[in-house]
Amino acid sequence: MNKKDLSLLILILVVGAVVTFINPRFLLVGNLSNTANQVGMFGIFSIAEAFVIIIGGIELSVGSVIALLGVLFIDLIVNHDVNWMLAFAAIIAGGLAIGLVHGTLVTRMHIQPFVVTLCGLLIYRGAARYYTEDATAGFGFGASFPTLEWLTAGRTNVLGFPLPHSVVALFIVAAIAWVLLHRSVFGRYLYAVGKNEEAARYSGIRSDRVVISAYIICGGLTAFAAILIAMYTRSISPAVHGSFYELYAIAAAVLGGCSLRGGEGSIIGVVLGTVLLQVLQNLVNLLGIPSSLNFAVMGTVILIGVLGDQYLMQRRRATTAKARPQASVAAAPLERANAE
Amino acid sequence: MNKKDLSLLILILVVGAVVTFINPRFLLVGNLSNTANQVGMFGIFSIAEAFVIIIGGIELSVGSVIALLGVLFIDLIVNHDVNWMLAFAAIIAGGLAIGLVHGTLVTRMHIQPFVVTLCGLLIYRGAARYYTEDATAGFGFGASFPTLEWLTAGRTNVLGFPLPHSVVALFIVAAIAWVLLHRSVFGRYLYAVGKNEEAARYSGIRSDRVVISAYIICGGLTAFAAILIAMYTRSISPAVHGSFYELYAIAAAVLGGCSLRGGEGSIIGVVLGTVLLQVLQNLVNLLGIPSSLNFAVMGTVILIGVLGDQYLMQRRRATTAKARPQASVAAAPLERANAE
Amino acid sequence: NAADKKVLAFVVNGASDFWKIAEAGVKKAQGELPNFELQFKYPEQAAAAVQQRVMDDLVAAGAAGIMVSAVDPKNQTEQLNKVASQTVLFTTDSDAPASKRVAYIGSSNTDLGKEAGKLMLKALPSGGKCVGFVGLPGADNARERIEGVKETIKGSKVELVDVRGDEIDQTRAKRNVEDILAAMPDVSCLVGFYSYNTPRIYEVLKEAGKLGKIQIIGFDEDPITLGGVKEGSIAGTVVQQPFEWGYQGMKLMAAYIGGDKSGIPANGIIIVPGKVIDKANVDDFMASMKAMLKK
Amino acid sequence: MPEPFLELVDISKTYPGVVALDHVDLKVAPGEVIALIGENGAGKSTLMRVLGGVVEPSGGLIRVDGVERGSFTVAEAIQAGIAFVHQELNLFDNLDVAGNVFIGREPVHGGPLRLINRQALYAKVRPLLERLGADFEPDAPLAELSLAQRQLVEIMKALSLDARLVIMDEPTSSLTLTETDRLMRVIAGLKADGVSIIFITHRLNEVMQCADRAVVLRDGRMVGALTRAELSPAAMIRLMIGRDLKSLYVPPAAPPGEAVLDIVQAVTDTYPERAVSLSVRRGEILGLAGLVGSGRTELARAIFGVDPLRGGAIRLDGTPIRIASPRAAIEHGIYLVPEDRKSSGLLLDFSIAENISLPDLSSYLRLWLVNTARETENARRQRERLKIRAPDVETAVGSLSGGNQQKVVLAKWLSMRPKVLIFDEPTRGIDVGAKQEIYDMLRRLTDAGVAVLMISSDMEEVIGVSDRIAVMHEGAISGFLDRSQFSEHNVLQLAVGHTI
Ligand SMILES: Nc1ncnc2c1ncn2[C@@H]1O[C@H](COP(=O)(O)OP(=O)(O)OP(=O)(O)O)[C@@H](O)[C@H]1O
Ligand SMILES: Nc1ncnc2c1ncn2[C@@H]1O[C@H](COP(=O)(O)OP(=O)(O)OP(=O)(O)O)[C@@H](O)[C@H]1O
Ligand SMILES: [Mg+2]
Ligand SMILES: [Mg+2]
Repeated sequence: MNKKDLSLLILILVVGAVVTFINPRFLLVGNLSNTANQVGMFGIFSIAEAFVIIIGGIELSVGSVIALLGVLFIDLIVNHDVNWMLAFAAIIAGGLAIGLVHGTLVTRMHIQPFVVTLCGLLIYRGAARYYTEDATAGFGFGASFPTLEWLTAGRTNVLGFPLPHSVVALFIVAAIAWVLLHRSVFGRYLYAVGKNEEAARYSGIRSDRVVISAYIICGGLTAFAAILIAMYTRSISPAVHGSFYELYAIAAAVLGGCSLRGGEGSIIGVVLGTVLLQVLQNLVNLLGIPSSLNFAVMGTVILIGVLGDQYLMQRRRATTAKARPQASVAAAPLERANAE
Repeated sequence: MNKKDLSLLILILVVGAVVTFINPRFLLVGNLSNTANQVGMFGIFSIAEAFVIIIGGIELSVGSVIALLGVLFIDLIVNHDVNWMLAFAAIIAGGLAIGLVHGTLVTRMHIQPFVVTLCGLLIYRGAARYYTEDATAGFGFGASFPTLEWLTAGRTNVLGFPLPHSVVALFIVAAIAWVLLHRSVFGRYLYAVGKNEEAARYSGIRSDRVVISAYIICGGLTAFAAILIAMYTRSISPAVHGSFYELYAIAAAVLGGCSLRGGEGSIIGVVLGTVLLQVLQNLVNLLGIPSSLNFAVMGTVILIGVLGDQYLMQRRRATTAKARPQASVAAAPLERANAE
Repeated sequence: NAADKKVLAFVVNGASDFWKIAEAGVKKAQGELPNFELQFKYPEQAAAAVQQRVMDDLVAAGAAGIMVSAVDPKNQTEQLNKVASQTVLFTTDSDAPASKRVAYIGSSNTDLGKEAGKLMLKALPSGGKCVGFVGLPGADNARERIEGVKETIKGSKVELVDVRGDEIDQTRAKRNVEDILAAMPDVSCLVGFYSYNTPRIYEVLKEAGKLGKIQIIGFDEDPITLGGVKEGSIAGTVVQQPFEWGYQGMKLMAAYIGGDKSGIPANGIIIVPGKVIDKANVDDFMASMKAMLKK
Repeated sequence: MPEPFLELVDISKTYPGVVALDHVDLKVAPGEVIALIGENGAGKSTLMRVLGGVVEPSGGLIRVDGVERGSFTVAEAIQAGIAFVHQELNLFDNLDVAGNVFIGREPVHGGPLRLINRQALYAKVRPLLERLGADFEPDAPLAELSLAQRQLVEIMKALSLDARLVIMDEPTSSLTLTETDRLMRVIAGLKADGVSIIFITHRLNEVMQCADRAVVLRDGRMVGALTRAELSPAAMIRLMIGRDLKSLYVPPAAPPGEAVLDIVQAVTDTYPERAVSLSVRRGEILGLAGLVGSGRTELARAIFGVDPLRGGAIRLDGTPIRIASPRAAIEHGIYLVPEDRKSSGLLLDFSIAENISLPDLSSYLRLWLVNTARETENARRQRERLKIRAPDVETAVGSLSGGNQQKVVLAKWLSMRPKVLIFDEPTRGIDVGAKQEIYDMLRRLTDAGVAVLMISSDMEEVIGVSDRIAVMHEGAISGFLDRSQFSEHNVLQLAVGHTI
């Protein structure tokens, strides 16, 4: 866990402590479990986004993909009586295919990632709405897929804590992503391509493949998240379902240390970023803050957190420079660069 | 006008021709005037966004600023009986102040522009909603500010064409911005800082000031657009007014040749990008396409346009390479870099 | 001590002025219910998931009763049941009849649509083409209103040829009206299905100088809509009575929690009928609105 | 001499408006050390890029072990045993030293996930560090290394491949004598192992030291090859620039005047416990020598206002001044030619003209707007003066050869009125002909009263050009040398912290 992750963790703990102090119900098992459930769902697609951000791209269609694939998933199992395992596989395949298309357009056709995924945002949303004729897709009353429901939206009691399965899913995804990013050759290539694509090519890395893979991973994970979210809401209004989620994902990734210039970011950071965003949502409701202020509170806390982090870093740098004369202060311009 | 702008113009003309062919009413003076009016409003804040994108930043709070300042403007003149010229000045000052804050946080506190303006997006939206207690702010029935209305939302007959004043405003803004960006020292600095901040600093450019100025310009222009839009809708539901407009602005800028890596973009391009987006909106209604497909049509046309442009560029390159053996094929990596 | 009071919450489906009136009703109820703390909650987005989250958090915070206008009642049934199992649940605005809610208080959107249909027939005695405008055409309330309209005008010469959606973006809403005027020169009546649609129609027609030439039928009680009705340029508007939902709903809920279940009918449905406002009764209505919203 | 295993046959390469390579042939035998020399823009880097698979040739073929092929990809070149040290560094700021050295070839544990074997990775890097005498750790973040240290990392990258041919494109351009010596030994070792080396440099003494053969390019054509026996600086220069060169170094016309720039007890970030004092006099070139990492660049950055000064004072013409930003320095007439032109010296996407005018745009104004005609005109003048090889002044600087890019950086400052010029490695990557022009220019500037502070790691240059030499060691001045004391020995003694 690096310093950046640590200060994010501290921020989360501080916010949590403040909330608990004002309303101790924050720590109720039920509340924590609900929040954890949200973290599970949002964390998975935030990790998906992080993969693309690390290679220096961006994925804006997350929310629309969640809507489109969610609608299709429900439609498959409810209206077409497809076996849910088959449907599950089909949806994941759909996500991977979307990623493949995005990656190919970016690398082979040389279109800016922002443009490609913005078009994706528009097209998938439109497709979802057209497909359902703007009607809400849902399970209806009594429709029941006990295994699927238990697997995706259920909770298992672990030492008295009802652990949502979405958290288990996030844990598995994060663990694999962590190994992949921080320990495998492929991860190394992701960072290399993100930082300096030309140099990566000079080093014999097939950067196009790396970029495409990142989009494919992103697509697959987003599809997985889409299923979890569909099973949580059990109803999808195609016009609004998942909208703005790309901003959540990007915010979580950026809070967690990803730079939009590519080449930076850690999985732990992204998960912590998601936790912070969800705790903030929870806080607004628990403290009875007018919901109109929900967004404002979120924005303010993030800003204060980032400012505090920056302030502490500058102080730390100043003191170490005094204490250890050999230490480098020249890192300042570099960190500036990182900060951008 | 560079090649990129030209191909955008051609795309617009093609789309226009197709629409006219299907529904000749597209060319009705009234319809063109309505579309022009939209271009006027959206063009101004797209240019605002372009300034920030050119210095390598991003401004995500455009939509929220439009909501907050719009609400305040209406509130000032309707509920507080402030003279509209005063209110106008106050709102523009507010926009400039917001820009100043963003610029300062980015340069002095070294916070990523994405984070700063995302917090802005959340905070201003929250502020607008809290201030109005989520109620719609509007002129009410019969409230009338004839001069203000004529100036902002009126149209003047020019050779039989009812020219909306928002277009006149856009024209003036674009002309000044064009001179500023493409002909003045300040513009040169903007591009230099966007391309390579360090090298710019080594050349004696006070890059912090340049960055802050870009945000301030962006804030001021956005405030201006906020007033025009408020006078157009005459009513603002703070929870949704202007939401997603930042994406419109970024899309217009990117379509117009801005790169999110900074240092690139032309004003003509941005205006043409706005025109394209608005013609697409118009098309959906004129051709009676289900409104659920609105977004999908927009996305598809943009994608086809960009793809076609890319294809033509590659063909052109290939043919010139054959004709003139001197020509470069290895320029490809360079253009690749530009495309990103 | 506020913390000791029982919390009753009114959770709406999204921010709009319409709910301001309900909020006024809730406030009035608060004045009469000193032992309760009444909260009025707007989810930050009109999405089922977001609303669900608000309710989950309210339950976690220990709310004694929740009255909700579910975003998607059909599919939210199970989650509503989850809430109902932990607290007293009322529904309003749009019912979830299959859920374990205690009672529904509100109006029927189909009925409101039928009223609007009648207004259309009256305004266009010799028939004509109509176009509707709405925020989210897929949302239940929109669908039911449109259905109601269609049911009423079926067989007549009045036709609803298209309904344009705008994602609750006012700029788009106004733009849609402009575009329809350009695309269909022969349109003879415009219907605003959401509260803000009617004022946008009014403004565009006013700017185009077509007030009076093209009929306007509206829903809800936006001040501009009422002004237009009063002026005679809007044929009429169909309003609900959210004030009553808020006021009566909260009082009923408090009584129910206090053990008095007499106010709840057997089927649990309490319909507060809508009203048609036209030139004849608009003044009275505006006066009573003013009185309601006075703080 | 053994049979060549690699042949470049009739290679051509054209860019828009430029013929970079014009039917070039080259054969490489095992264990052969070839020096590739030529003026800036002669096509040396391009030829090597073709060989390294980075650039596709427009014509010709490459023969490896008798197999003919049109071109390589980078991966194929690596496969064929070709390692490449690029002229412009291609490293990853976000990885550590070991990660950079083995990028693309990480040792892995088995298994489908291909996890990196970190132990093996670091173990493999350590001997390389020792071989080059590098003083940093394998896990040092690259972002913290100085330019010279990065250059060593780039070299290690090539050495780590079991290559049959190592291409080094100006590997020594930012190295000092010590590292260069060590590199020469490494080259000798490689040669003994039968590895071939192609070596691009503008320092002719290095060619004398280690080359078996020198191949000379001019205007994209091969104009000759010199065998070991024929090698002499004069012969090389004649082939390179097509004429003889009189002495590189010109003596000053007049004795130096009073001090212009005084640095009094200046403290920089890297060595907060050391202070530097020196003064540069009117009409003098003060050479600043020292080992890699001795803090010369830091000092220059502090004087120029890039980094804050942690203590001490700067006086200009006797008056103390505060320099908080490069802007302030420029306003005082103090200019810096930075050592890393790619990141701090130039805007690669801007044209030559736009780069030259950037620090001084206010003097190109016509009605508040930039007078592009004047801008172009001045750029043309500078192009003539410095012999910048480019199709025209609208060309993007990024497409120029390394040396020509350096000339653009110089042109930027020379078109303004300097009082004090600080050069950090002024001739890094510049060919002999151009070097002479730059030295001439320096002399003309000092004769006109400019004070020059020249940081240089090129011993010959320091001794040949300076009027006085200051030597730095670990963040402090370890001594000054007058012309009479100039010698390699003395400079080195001071550089390692001894006294003389
Ligand atoms: N990508 C490119 N686009 C256009 N022209 C190029 C490009 N790369 C190189 N050139 C041109 O090709 C010619 C040869 O350049 P090259 O880099 O091979 O020179 P060089 O001999 O290595 O010079 P130096 O000693 O300065 O490094 C130059 O005129 C240069 O401007
Ligand atoms: N960005 C940086 N971050 C951390 N340390 C740095 C950075 N740049 C330089 N250093 C360290 O500062 C010390 C002084 O470096 P400086 O560049 O001033 O030396 P120099 O004498 O100019 O040598 P060189 O030939 O390497 O340029 C070196 O030990 C170097 O490792
Ligand atoms: Mg070269
Ligand atoms: Mg140096």
